[in-house]
Amino acid sequence: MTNSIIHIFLALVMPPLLLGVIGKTKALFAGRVGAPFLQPYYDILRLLHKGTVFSTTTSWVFRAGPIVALATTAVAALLIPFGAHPAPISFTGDMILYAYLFALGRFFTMAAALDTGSSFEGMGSAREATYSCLAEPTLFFALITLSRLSGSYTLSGMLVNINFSVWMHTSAALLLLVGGMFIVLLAENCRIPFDDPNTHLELTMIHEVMVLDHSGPAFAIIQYAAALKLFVLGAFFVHLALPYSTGNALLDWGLFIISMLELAVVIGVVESVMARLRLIRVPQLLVAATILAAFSTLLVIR
Amino acid sequence: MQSALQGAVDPALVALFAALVIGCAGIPGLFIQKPGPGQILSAAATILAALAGVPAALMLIFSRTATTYVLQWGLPFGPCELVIDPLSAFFLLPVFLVSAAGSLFALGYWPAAEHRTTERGLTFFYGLLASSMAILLMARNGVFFIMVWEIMALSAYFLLMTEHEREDVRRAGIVYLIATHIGTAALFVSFSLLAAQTGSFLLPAAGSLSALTPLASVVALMAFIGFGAKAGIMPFHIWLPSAHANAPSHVSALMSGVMLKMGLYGIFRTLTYFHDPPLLWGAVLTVCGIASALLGIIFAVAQRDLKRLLACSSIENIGIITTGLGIALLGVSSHTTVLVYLGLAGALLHILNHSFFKPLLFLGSGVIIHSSGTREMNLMGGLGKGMPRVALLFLVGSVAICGIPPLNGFVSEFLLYLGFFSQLKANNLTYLVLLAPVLALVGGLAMVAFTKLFSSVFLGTPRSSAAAHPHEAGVTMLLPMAFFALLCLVIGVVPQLALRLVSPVITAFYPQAMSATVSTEYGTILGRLSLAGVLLVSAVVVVTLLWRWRLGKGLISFTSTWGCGYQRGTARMQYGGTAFSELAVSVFDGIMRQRIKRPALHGLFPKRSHCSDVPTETLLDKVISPLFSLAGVSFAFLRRLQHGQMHMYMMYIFVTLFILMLWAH
Amino acid sequence: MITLADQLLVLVLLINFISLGTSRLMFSIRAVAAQGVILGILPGLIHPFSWHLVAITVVILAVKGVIIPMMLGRAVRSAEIKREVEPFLGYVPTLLLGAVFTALSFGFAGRLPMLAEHQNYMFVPASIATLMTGFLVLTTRRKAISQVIGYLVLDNGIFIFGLLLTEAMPVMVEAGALLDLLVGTFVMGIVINQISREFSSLDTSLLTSLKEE
Amino acid sequence: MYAALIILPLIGAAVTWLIPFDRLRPKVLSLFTFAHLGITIQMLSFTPPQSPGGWFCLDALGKIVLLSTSVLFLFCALYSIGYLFYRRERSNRVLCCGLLVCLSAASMVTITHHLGLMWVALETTTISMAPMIYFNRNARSIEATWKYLLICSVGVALALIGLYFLAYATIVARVEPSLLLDDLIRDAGKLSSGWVHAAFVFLLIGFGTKMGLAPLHTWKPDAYGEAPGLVGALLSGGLVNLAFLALLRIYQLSLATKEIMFFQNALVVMGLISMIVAAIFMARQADFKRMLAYSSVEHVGIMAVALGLGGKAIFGALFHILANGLSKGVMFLSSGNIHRSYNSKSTDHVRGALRRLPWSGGLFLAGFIAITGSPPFAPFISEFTIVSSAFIQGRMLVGAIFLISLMIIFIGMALTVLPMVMGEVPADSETTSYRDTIYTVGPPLALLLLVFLLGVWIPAPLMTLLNEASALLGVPQ
Repeated sequence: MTNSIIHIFLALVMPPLLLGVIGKTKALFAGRVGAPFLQPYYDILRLLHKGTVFSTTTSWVFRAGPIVALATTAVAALLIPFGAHPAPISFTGDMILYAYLFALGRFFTMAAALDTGSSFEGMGSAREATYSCLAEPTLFFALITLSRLSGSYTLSGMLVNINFSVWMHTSAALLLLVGGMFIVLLAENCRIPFDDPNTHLELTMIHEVMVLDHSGPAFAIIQYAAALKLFVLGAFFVHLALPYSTGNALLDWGLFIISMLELAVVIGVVESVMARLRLIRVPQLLVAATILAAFSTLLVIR
Repeated sequence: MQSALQGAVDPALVALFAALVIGCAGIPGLFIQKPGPGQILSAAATILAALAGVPAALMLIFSRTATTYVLQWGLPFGPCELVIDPLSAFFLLPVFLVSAAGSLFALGYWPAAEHRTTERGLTFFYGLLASSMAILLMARNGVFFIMVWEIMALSAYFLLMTEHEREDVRRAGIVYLIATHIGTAALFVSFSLLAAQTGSFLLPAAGSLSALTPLASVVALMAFIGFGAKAGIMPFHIWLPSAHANAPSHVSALMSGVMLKMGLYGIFRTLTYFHDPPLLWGAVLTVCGIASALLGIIFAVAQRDLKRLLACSSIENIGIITTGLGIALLGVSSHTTVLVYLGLAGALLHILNHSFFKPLLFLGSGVIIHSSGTREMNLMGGLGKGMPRVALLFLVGSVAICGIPPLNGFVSEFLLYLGFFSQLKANNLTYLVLLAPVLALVGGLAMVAFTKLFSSVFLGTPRSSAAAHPHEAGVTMLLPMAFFALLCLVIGVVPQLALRLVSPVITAFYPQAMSATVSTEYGTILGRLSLAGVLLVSAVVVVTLLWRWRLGKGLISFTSTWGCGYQRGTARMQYGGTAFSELAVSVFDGIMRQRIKRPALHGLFPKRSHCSDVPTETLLDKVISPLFSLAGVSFAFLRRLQHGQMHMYMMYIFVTLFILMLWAH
Repeated sequence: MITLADQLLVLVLLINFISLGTSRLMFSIRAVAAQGVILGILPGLIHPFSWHLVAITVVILAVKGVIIPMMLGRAVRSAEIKREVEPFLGYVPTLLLGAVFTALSFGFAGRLPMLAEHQNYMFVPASIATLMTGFLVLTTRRKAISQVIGYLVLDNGIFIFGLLLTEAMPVMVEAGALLDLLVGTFVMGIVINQISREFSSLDTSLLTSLKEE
Repeated sequence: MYAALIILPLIGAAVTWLIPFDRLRPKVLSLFTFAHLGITIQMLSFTPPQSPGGWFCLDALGKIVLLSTSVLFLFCALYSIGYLFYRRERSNRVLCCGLLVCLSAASMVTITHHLGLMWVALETTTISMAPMIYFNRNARSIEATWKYLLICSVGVALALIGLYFLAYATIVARVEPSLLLDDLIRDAGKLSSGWVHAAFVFLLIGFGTKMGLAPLHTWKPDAYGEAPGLVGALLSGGLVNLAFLALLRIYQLSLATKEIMFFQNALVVMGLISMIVAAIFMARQADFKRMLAYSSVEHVGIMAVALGLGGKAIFGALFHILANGLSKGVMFLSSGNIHRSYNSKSTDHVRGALRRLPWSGGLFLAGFIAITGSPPFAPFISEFTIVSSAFIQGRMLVGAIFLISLMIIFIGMALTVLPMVMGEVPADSETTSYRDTIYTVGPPLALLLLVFLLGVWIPAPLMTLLNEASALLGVPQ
């Protein structure tokens, strides 16, 4: 019970912090002081107090976009285990629901973007659609590998099960998996090298350009949803990459928080050392990720 | 309650009667001179019949018994049995629901007053098609089956020919007719060989035949070709897109929602004869299924014609269902009950689901075409403001067909996923799990296709004058759509009910797969799923409230869309459907190509020009048509034998005489 | 008597070769007429006297010897054509083929069981040979007239065979057969006259507008 | 009774010849054909005993053919009333007279058991049809007539010598020489196989030519193409069946001798060849009447194959006599109307017939569906029976070739027929005085109804008739 409460609490509170950490890391690499860690929280609060501008072109679909995006991500957050602690909701096949929840959110985000009738947002959603459907199989290969390793068909079962001994046995497969999933993590959250959240040239954006027209509370919701998505997918990734666990519940929570922050730092590092890819290259990288994951699957099920 | 009603009337008789009523519904209209009454009459009759037929079918499913009648007929093909077992009853549900909804829809969509010349035939053949499908499900005599089958195919052809003054309609019609006829020929062989095995044209009982004889595999193969051609499984799908695109929309709904399923019914029925199907059969089904799913949806993504897109997505869904049947068959061959259960449950449930959201979408497309006068998505846009209700219902359909929670499409795909995963722990059929990523890809592409469809039709601003003045559909058109949307939602949120609907069918044929533990286990899982669905909905509500509350605080202002600094944005600059899908299609270049003709621009101020794109029909253009022209050429060469030279004709006779003489002695 | 008939059959065979060899239409018409006459008298030679025999003889002489030749002759004159030019197959090859077929038919007849009294006569081979000749004419000549001639020769062949079984074939049938042949040839004559009116020639290679293009 | 069947049409022929009014003749014609049908039905219900000497005997086979012929003649006669109204420019004396003579001869074929007499009657039908093919009196029709006449005459002549061989075989076998079917069957065992073989070959060629089995079919497209629609209907629905009846007689005989295998195989081979030829020639056919001619070639092929297969397929063959005859009637009569209305036989000119002639166009379309063996029409029953029995007998190859050529034929016909009836009437299409009337549409419609009826329900008497007939052809009941 307490674990569930902590779980929900973390899911509600922690996500923007990751963005803050990433920002800070990048600033440090660039030799700047950078914004405080809590900057994302300030932004969201400020946005919540602002008024809203609606495009006359838009309909209710436009308004529904952010809401559904947040709702789906929130539910997804309840399906994913944090650290050694199983998720509040867990049942056979929940991993499929997990995958499809994001699809729902994406559907509405894209629809909302296209509702504005802006060619730029259309561009963005077209890219989002293509890339995400290329990223889909990778996630499934990962799920296959994990459930084969753990023998469990629930996210909690398969993720919590990963530990050093498993690593020792199937390091090759898991390494490939980590590679693949990291690419997917970056792609799904529209980080460099796929997308640059804070560039200023709309032509090159994917996610940010889709939400150009959202303002005020709606935009706050989008910001928060994005952070939450990063958090949720990050949690998934952390299980693979940093499968530490101590027997102690509280320590595990701490470990989890630390590893999430580590992840944020890593992402920050990647973003500061890499440049954004040309859009033509993006599908190739995603397919590469799929191939990595597929190999790992074949390694475990042969 | 059921038992009481069953005591009162035999549900099987009710279903049969309902089918006949639907078949005759169109006849009065043929003789009523005044346009209108006939149509209304037929609609009323059809709906009443459906109201009687659906509960009857439900009872028959749950009664888990088969009722047999023997039809007295004057044809020399043995007794003609009509049997309704749970399988038939299950397939009867969509027949009744869709036909009734469609005939109601027709009142607004194809009013007799506007279509005096075509309405009569349309109404008549519509009823004929529906009832022939219903009777097909009851037919247990091979010859009778083929007769009803062919009547179904022909009435579908005539429905398709409603607007035969249009060239593309005629072409679609001929392709369809040839395809279905070849399929029927395959069925000739299949049923004849069955008769050769059993000694009568009565369809064999479940599990009564062995699949290990060479004859059996021919039977199965021919049945697969014949029924697959109707269901539109690759590579027999060539007729499907143009046919479904060119028929009137409520007809497309019936064809796509129900007629395709008749092919699947046939395949299912044929498989039940054999108690020991070899693994190969299941493998073939699975591979063809998943291939259809993937290729079908890739085609769909590339389409620019609203209804073609829907038709191609039918190929995809049929593929998904076939995959389910395939893994179930693999389960039967390898005695893996859980696989049988999940495969069948997924397949059957998807059959049901597809016959809800596909008609919904086709009817919606009917409304769209009705108000915009075009099927070209690139010319539409912004219809959502004129017809918000239609937009909402269409959105429900789109989300459902993408297999996204919390709607019904997800439930069936969920079961299939579980099926794929179920062999992961076991050591045989482990590779089945590799289907999961493919299905995931299919899901992703489906989302591309349907975001493209929904947004380029309903969202943004109108791209042409045709779409400029949309008007909301009348109640007769909205009601059926709303009905289907509701069904999608219900099955999506309480999938356990749907599972209870399919389990009797599974029990009827594979009782070993239907152990109490299995059913309860997956019942609970689906229960959790519905909980998650409820949670999702409530989450949406919560966030909405929160947003509204904040929205109320700040001031709200309206302005034009932010053009990223460019202030002269026009409607034509929006991302059209083609533009939206081009990136995705380019990834699958070679399988599917959008042939885009770009104008060559010269000088600083190029003249006005235009760019066009055509999605290619790979199989039809690259294989079938060349084959036909080749045959034409060679035949033309052979036709020289009829050259009009008398003495050569005499020579023919002489030579024949000579040869026969030699043969005789 | 019957031996005489047998020798006459040799004549019939010779006439076959004439009809194969000649290019002059009038001449071959006359030849076929002669063949008809010979056939007419044959029954009288092999069968004991009877009225039905007389009737048949008369009818045959009339039909084959007089009416048909007259009709054809008129057609030829009205169409003003003398000879069959460029046949599908030249005259010498046709003659050779004719010889081959005659030989073949003798062989063929030899392989078939026969009544003792017919054993050493050549009714069967002659009839088959004549039949083949008719076919040969039909397949190698282009002109409509020649083809009718071919048809007549074919008939003669059949008729020769008929001689063997006049008792098996009741008179009525025999008469009917003859009548049909007559009417058939008669209608052909009419048609030929129509043709000569339509095309001002009897070359059937002109009659080739009906074909698959 | 037998005499009436033959005499009545002859009287009719004389009457029509004497009548001076063109308008009156068709009506008289219909009257006599109607009477003929009456007698036919009378004879079907109360079969008269075998005539003394056994020359005339109406057995089940004869009944089937007689029935189909009589019905077809009646409807064609009725149709001629409306049709000849549009051909007032030329006298119809020969046509009407010839039709009745042909009907008389046809009845003779069906009721006689004397092969010689049957031959005479067959030859008579051939000759009596010639002037009708020449009805249009132009260069093309004279050519068609010429080819029809010469080829068929040669064919029938061959049949005659075949009969002579049979007769001689009886003489050789020292049994009482005769051409009566019953005697022949009785003594069949004793006949020497050499002669019998030769006889079968010549008879097959002879009647095959008349029937139009490929490659002896060369006269068909020309004759059918140039003859008026109703003559085409009679040729393909009536005369074909007579020739087939002749083949059936030979088949009966061959059953009694030991030569059945050869005869059956020959039938199957020629039948399949006919179907393939039809398939080749029907694709992209530019003249819809010639297309119908090839379709007729196809169907005689089907019948031949069925006969050759034996067993249950025989039932199909016999039923196909009716089914094919009636459906061909529908096709030819409606095509005649279309031809009148467009004044063209070319499929390039004829478009949108459903728009211009809703009835005739619809009938043509329905006829196409029926003739290609789709339910709920009669040909489906026969064709399915034949295919299935081919497969049930394990003759996979035969069944496969059969089905494939059916497919090709269907495609070819569809590509010809559908563009004709569907779509819009071309603007430049010639307008003629022809309109659908009850006389021109009624008969084909009635035929179509018959085809439909037989497709869903075979009346018990007909069923027993068919079974008796197939019993005659050695099918164990």
